[in-house]
Amino acid sequence: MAKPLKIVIAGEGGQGVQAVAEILAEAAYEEGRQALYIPNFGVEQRGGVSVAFLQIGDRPIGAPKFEKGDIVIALSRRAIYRTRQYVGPNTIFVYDASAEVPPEDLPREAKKIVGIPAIEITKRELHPRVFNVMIMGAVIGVTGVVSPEDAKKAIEMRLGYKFAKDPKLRELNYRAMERGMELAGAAV
Amino acid sequence: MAKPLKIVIAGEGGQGVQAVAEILAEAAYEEGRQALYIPNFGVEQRGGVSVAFLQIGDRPIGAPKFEKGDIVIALSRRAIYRTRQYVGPNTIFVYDASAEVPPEDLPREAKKIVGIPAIEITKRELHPRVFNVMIMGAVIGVTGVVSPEDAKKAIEMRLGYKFAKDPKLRELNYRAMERGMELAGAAV
Amino acid sequence: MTEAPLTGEKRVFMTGNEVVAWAALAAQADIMYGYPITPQNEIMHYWTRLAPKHNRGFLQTEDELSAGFTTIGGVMAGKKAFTATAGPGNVLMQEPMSMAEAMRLPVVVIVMQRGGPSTGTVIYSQQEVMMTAFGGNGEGLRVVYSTATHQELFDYTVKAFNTAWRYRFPTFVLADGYQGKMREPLTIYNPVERGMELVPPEPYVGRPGTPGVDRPPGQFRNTYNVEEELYEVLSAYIRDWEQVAGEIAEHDALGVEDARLVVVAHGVVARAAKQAVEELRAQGVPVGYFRPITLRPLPTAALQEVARRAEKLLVVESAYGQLARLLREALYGFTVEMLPLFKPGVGVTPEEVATRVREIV
Amino acid sequence: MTEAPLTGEKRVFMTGNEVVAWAALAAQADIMYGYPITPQNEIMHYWTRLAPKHNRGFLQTEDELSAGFTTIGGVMAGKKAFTATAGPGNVLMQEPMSMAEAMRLPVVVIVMQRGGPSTGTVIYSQQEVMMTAFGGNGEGLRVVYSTATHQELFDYTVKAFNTAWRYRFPTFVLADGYQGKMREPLTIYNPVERGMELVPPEPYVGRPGTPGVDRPPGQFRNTYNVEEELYEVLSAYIRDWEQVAGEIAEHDALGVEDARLVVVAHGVVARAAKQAVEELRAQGVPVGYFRPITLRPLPTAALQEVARRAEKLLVVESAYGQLARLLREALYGFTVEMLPLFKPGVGVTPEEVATRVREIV
Amino acid sequence: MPEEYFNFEPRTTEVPKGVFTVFPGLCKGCGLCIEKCPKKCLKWSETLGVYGTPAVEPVDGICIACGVCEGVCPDCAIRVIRKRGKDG
Amino acid sequence: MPEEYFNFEPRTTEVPKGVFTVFPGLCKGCGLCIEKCPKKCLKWSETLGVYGTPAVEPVDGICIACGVCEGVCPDCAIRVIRKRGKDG
Amino acid sequence: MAMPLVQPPMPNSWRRDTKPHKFCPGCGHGIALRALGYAIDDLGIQDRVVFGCDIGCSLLAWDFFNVDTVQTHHGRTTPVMTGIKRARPELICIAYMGDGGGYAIGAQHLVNAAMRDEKLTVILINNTQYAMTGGQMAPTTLPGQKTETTPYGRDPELTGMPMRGPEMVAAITEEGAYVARGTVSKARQLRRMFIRALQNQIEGRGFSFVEVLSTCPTNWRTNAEETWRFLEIEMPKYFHIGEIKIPVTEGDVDG
Amino acid sequence: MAMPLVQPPMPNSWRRDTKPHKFCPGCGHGIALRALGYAIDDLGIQDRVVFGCDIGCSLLAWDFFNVDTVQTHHGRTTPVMTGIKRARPELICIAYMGDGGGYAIGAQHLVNAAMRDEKLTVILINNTQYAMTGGQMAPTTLPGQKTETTPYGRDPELTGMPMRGPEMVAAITEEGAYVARGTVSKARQLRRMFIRALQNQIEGRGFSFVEVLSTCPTNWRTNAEETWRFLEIEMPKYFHIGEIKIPVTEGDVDG
Ligand SMILES: Cc1ncc(C[n+]2csc(CCOP(=O)(O)OP(=O)(O)O)c2C)c(N)n1
Ligand SMILES: Cc1ncc(C[n+]2csc(CCOP(=O)(O)OP(=O)(O)O)c2C)c(N)n1
Ligand code: SF4
Ligand code: SF4
Ligand code: SF4
Ligand code: SF4
Ligand code: SF4
Ligand code: SF4
Ligand SMILES: [Mg+2]
Ligand SMILES: [Mg+2]
Repeated sequence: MAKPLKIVIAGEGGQGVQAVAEILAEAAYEEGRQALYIPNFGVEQRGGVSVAFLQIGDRPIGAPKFEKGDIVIALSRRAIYRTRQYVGPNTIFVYDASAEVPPEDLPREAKKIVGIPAIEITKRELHPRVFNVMIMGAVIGVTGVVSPEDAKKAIEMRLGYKFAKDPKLRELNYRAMERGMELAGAAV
Repeated sequence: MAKPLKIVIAGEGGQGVQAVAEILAEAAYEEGRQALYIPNFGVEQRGGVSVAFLQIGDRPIGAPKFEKGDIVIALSRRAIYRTRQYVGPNTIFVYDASAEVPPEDLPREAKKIVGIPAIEITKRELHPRVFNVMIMGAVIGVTGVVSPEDAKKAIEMRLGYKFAKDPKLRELNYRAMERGMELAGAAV
Repeated sequence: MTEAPLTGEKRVFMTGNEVVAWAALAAQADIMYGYPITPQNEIMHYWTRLAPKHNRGFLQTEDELSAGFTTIGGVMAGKKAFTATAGPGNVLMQEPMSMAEAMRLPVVVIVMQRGGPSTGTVIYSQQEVMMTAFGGNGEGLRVVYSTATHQELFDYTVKAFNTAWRYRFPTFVLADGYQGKMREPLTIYNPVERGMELVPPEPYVGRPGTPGVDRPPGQFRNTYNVEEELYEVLSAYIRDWEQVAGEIAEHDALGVEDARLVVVAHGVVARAAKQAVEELRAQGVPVGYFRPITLRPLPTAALQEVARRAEKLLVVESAYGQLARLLREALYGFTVEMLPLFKPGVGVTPEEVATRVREIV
Repeated sequence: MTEAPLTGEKRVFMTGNEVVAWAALAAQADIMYGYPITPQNEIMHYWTRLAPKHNRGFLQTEDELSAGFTTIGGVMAGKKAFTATAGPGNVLMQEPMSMAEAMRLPVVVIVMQRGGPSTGTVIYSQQEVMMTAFGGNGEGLRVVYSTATHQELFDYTVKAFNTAWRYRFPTFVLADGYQGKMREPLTIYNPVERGMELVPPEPYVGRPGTPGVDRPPGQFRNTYNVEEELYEVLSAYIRDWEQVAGEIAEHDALGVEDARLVVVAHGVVARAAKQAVEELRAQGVPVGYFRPITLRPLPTAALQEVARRAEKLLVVESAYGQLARLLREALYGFTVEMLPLFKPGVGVTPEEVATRVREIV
Repeated sequence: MPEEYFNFEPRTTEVPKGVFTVFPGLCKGCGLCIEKCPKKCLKWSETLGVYGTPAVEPVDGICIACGVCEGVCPDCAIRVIRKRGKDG
Repeated sequence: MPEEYFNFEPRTTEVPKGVFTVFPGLCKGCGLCIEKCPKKCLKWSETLGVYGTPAVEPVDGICIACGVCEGVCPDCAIRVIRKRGKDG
Repeated sequence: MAMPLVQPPMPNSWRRDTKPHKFCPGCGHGIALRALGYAIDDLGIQDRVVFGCDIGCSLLAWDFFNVDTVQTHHGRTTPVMTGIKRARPELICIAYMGDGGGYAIGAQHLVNAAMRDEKLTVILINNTQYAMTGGQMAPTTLPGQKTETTPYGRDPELTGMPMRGPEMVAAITEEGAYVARGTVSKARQLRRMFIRALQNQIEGRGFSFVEVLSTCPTNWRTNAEETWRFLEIEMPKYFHIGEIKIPVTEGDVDG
Repeated sequence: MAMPLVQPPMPNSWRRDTKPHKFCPGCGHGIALRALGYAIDDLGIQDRVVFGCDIGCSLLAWDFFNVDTVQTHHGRTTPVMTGIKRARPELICIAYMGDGGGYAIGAQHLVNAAMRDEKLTVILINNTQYAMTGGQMAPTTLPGQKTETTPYGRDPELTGMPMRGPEMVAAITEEGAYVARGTVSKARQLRRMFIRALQNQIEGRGFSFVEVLSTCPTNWRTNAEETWRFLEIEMPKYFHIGEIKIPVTEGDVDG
């Protein structure tokens, strides 16, 4: 019986990593799969790096937290330092290329380390608002953990009311997701 | 090795039974013997029957409270009801004759039951103030637990400062003690 | 506006704190009294949103002492009242709980354990076991359910109200910050529609009629004048408690019949234990799994059965031997070796359990 | 006016509460913080009379939470500070004690147990054992001395300050209402004159020099951001505690070498047990007596020695198996039969113990 | 315990302006009434109160049945009825 | 963690009446200063602050070095020095 | 035996089978509870009242009235009664406590119940010390007053001045509140204050609070004369008697 | 790397190695603690101050200053500081807490410390809710204000009107007390209030208490403009800014 896929997504407060994890979890849930998602939380309301722990599988999931992730995504300089501990020999480590981190500070023992210019691209091609959706695309691209269709459904569920007001927004989100998938595909 | 002598003295708040127990304990202590004294206490500051548990012996005393006393003294109507539980087959039960209690309410299984007109006598011959000293005399009379001399010393320690002011008081107290001893002697 | 209460079955994906709010609603809880503390805050957040729609009550108190004592008030008034707390709040909650114990008051308390001692962490632990089972200056006349999944969080929160009102002992649902904050799927339902009987509450005070005229007054105390008075009352309570302990106790087990080593864990840690055991058994390792669902009373008979068969027990918990302490008491006289895997205040993963098991067998 | 402190030896006949006040004075305690509760009130009454004469401090606080936290303040300021409480007050005291545990603060607490749960009785019990040993949301990193005589009440109150300041764990002297209110003879003395070293206190805050200039600031917390941080700190504390447990543990025993049945009791009940055992042995009954003086840590080695030899243990206590719970944990794996004589909230007499022993052997 | 603790035995005294009743089973001998009596006409009696201390009784002929004593008694041990039946 | 968290890198801008310095390592991008600036001459800059959000910088030539922004910053991320050296 | 014609002047809401009550000789609790009993009789609410008594000598009143009664914990009567009132607003909840229970250990409850404007009636017996525990200092102990924990007299330099509770409650409550200080030496006035306080609750106007200056001969160690003196001369010098806050909308009530 | 010439304008008593501090962007705690830092600098008492921070966002200040610091429990900073002050009167003790810690769970401590006239300086941050736990109602929450436990806005009918703390403290303290309400939008005035409050302690005149109106953009969910608006327009409507009680004997002090 296959173990669940373990995902860690970490970033700065504003980057919306929790939303990514939640949408993915809901997408999986909609697919009738098992999903367990828990955010990190502590005494600081802001300022700490925001980390999302997500597991998706086909049978009830054991413990809510885990030692090493199958895929770990760090979206800021501080996030890279914060998430190194979750990277093991079987981990694919994805980070945002814009973060200036001396190479020796990147996790060593990862299975694969990919820097993607996500921030860069959203700024240039899309809109900072959809940064996290692009990241979600990247996760799907790397893992195929949920189908793009279900992911879109999940996005729809969440932002449908906004899309209703401004359909262009839907477009933007979908583009962001697809762009993220490409990026990841290319990288891995 | 002899067990300690177990004494219960109970009466109304005003009757000064705790003082009696304390003086006896101190007298025994002065004789270099072992003594353990504990008053009853509870949530009511007044109104409950006042009970003193006293043990005097020659070796360290086991538990501060006990099931049956060797001598149990009840100085009021309510005190009789309250102390019945401490009276066993080996108990000498002394109560004040003035308390109107139906005979069947007196403890049954006592070794000996003695009613003494203590209140009566103090009123008539002495002074209500020395009622408790007379009772102390009675205890000594029945048990010989401490020598009259040491008892007097203990009284002196306690009331010396008063005697200083008014020597007649010393007389009165000593008379009360002796009268109590007689009474008891006669009764037992 | 009163919304239709929960009807039918509904598959949902929500946080444990949200689950508790729905469960309390499903159990027909009348009113919640509470004071904020992480990681249980969202129980109040969801309840304050649900309550007005289903005209249930809520009061935010000035501290946990007040939360506990107002809950007692609600119960004595004849309502299904509950509160929720954690960590330092649970420490304070012991004062009202000692009164509930002394007066047989069916209060329900949800506990989301966090790291201790003191403020510790706001996150997670299993360090409130001793306190929840035996806290206060009494003899632990309580019921404590330790849940492991969101489904159980729902089921046992509903059940807790029944247990409390049926037996009149304070009843705790002991979960933790992970359970409170994580999201996973479960089915919420209306227990009555499932044919479950909900034990109705009864007022202690404020019953119909004039006291002393139509009925004796309802007068309740927790103070006694002499030792013997208290002893009598307490002895009767203890008899009651021991009489029902057997029927209250619950457990979960897997492969304990043929296992040489049995992993014992409770709450969320039991998930890791169970998963590890399942995987190891699939690989032919002769290991079993046992989980007390009730920590108070413990499922003693079942435990002793396990102790009789197994050679070794591995006790796994996110505390320094609090579960182990209970087990050693329950299994006194048995010689099965008890091995520790204690991680006070941190989570335990299936991998850790598996590794430890491999080291042992 | 400052009176000469206690000098030489003095044979006295006083109540236990008075003994504690004199012992604190002898231990060079600097300040007491307290809130009234029967049966410990007289400790404060005597202290408030002694303190001004020996310029020691006293503060009556608004409740036991405040009594505990002000005591913590006194300790952090570098003073030998103590408090005293009982029953419901001890329940509240667990909040400050959990902070003391988390920050290794050498507070000293005198407990005069009374009947529980709740207000119970103001008189007597041994029902605060679990709470005093493990109360709060922690792992019981404390020291608990259970005294039996006024002499011990003096000796161990003095010792408690040394233990607290040497090892930096909150330290309790666990007595009861009988001990607090009864009078018996004892010898009070100046420990220094007896050649006893009194461990000096040290300030946590307010040391000489400007922080950040002459020295780093003294900054102390009890809150951690992530599970692992707390785990690390706690693990170190637990190591420390276990390292010194052996040297702190104390016990008293009689005839355990040749006894088939050993009576185990603590505190004032041990007096009855010991007396009964002495009398029975005089009559040739092969019975022994064992008494843990430290309830936390327990004298495990000595206990196990007893368990190895004896056939049966009779556990006697004025609680419903709180001592027994500790013993079963410490003796897990042994098969010596453990028999109960539990009288929650009431005293136990030598006669009762003797009778029970006769029934057994 | 015996039932006079519920049915309180009255001890009634006719006074010029009314009827003075004390219930020894309730009187605890605190003396508050004696202090408050405007006519200083209450004294300790031979009858004992519930705690075995003297109960109170009015000195003959002085009591004006003003009811002050009744009003201050913490134990409701005094009842004063004025002749004209006006209740204190 | 890296030490610029202690030695704070200043980014200094000459303004007509003085010198405006922002410390991106301290700026959390709350915007309180922008709101309070009497000349509305603060804007988000390219440089990122400690949380990866834009730090602030003065629009050329408008700042009067009044120091209001310095006064309201909860993180002491702005320092304004007036030419005459008067400290805000 | 047959019921005698003359009966003791007890309120109907008192339980006769628990009398004589357990308070000491000369205790003001008895006078206060008598005034309260009459207030309950006057308002005819015996069937709807829930009486909560604190731990303190108040606990002795757990079986005092023929009304439903809860004995709570020291300082916790306010929250217990709050819990009842919030669950069953039709009940009339009376929280009865001492000055230690109300102003010391229970101050957070008193302050917050007042601030939340709980529809409760809180009655607080001010006897200037902790009586049930044998006479220690309370927040209300007068300057210079000797207690077991101020054996040389309360020193305001060290422990401040006595707490004026009703003044504090008045300062933190809104218009709907009723706040008064009565004394057991003015039983009729006290009865009227209780009636107004209860009416305020019944009419749902707001929080109501009555502090009662009371006697404790046992711990004051006073004889009857000294007892009256301390109550009537010493205490009112610092604790002013009267209604401190009357709900704006309130019509007058006859005791 | 070399220390740059221009340095951030931090008080000397701040610890630079723990900056940026842990408070959120735009948090008023930062402004208040800056004013406090300057007050400590001005009085030159860094070597004698003991700073106690409550559990609440205040706890984030446990390593904020270069002064000895104790992080206590939620609501318990007042007693811990009281204990220190009673043991070592020469130390200058500052109890720093939130409105929940001070007015709710710690109200008995605040009231009794004020009543006993403890020679302490209590600083209470009023951000109209429980911030650290994610924004629940506090005693200070304004009528109609939405919080996590008043999702439809605080209803005074159900939970009363907001607590006016300084007014309460003023009502129960004697002449020697200093009581004020400042705001982080008037940092200079706030600094002066802190100086006076501390001087009052130093000169042993009595209890000193300063409530500080502060911001919580995170839980208010406000942008910079709305944040200033709520702080400067909404809050002062109900919470009046200024010195509420000045020790009679006090001479004026220059900030
Ligand atoms: C938590 C707790 N602390 C302390 C006590 C002990 N205690 C019982 S009554 C009391 C004080 C009573 O004083 P007060 O409230 O003024 O009532 P009074 O007896 O004076 O009428 C105290 C401290 C207790 N029962 N519970
Ligand atoms: C005994 C206890 N109860 C509850 C909590 C949870 N808790 C931590 S901070 C807090 C409230 C903080 O609010 P406030 O005091 O106003 O400070 P703020 O965060 O708003 O600055 C609460 C309820 C706790 N730590 N301890
Ligand atoms: S007031 Fe009442 S109790 Fe006191 S003496 Fe007079 S009658 Fe007796
Ligand atoms: S009725 Fe008046 S006059 Fe008569 S005894 Fe009573 S108080 Fe005195
Ligand atoms: S106020 Fe300070 S932290 Fe906020 S944006 Fe301006 S400079 Fe940055
Ligand atoms: S100094 Fe004054 S003008 Fe210049 S940016 Fe700051 S606030 Fe604006
Ligand atoms: S101790 Fe004082 S308050 Fe308590 S009952 Fe006796 S007289 Fe009344
Ligand atoms: S939550 Fe609010 S009070 Fe707490 S640090 Fe953030 S902004 Fe400040
Ligand atoms: Mg009192
Ligand atoms: Mg706040």
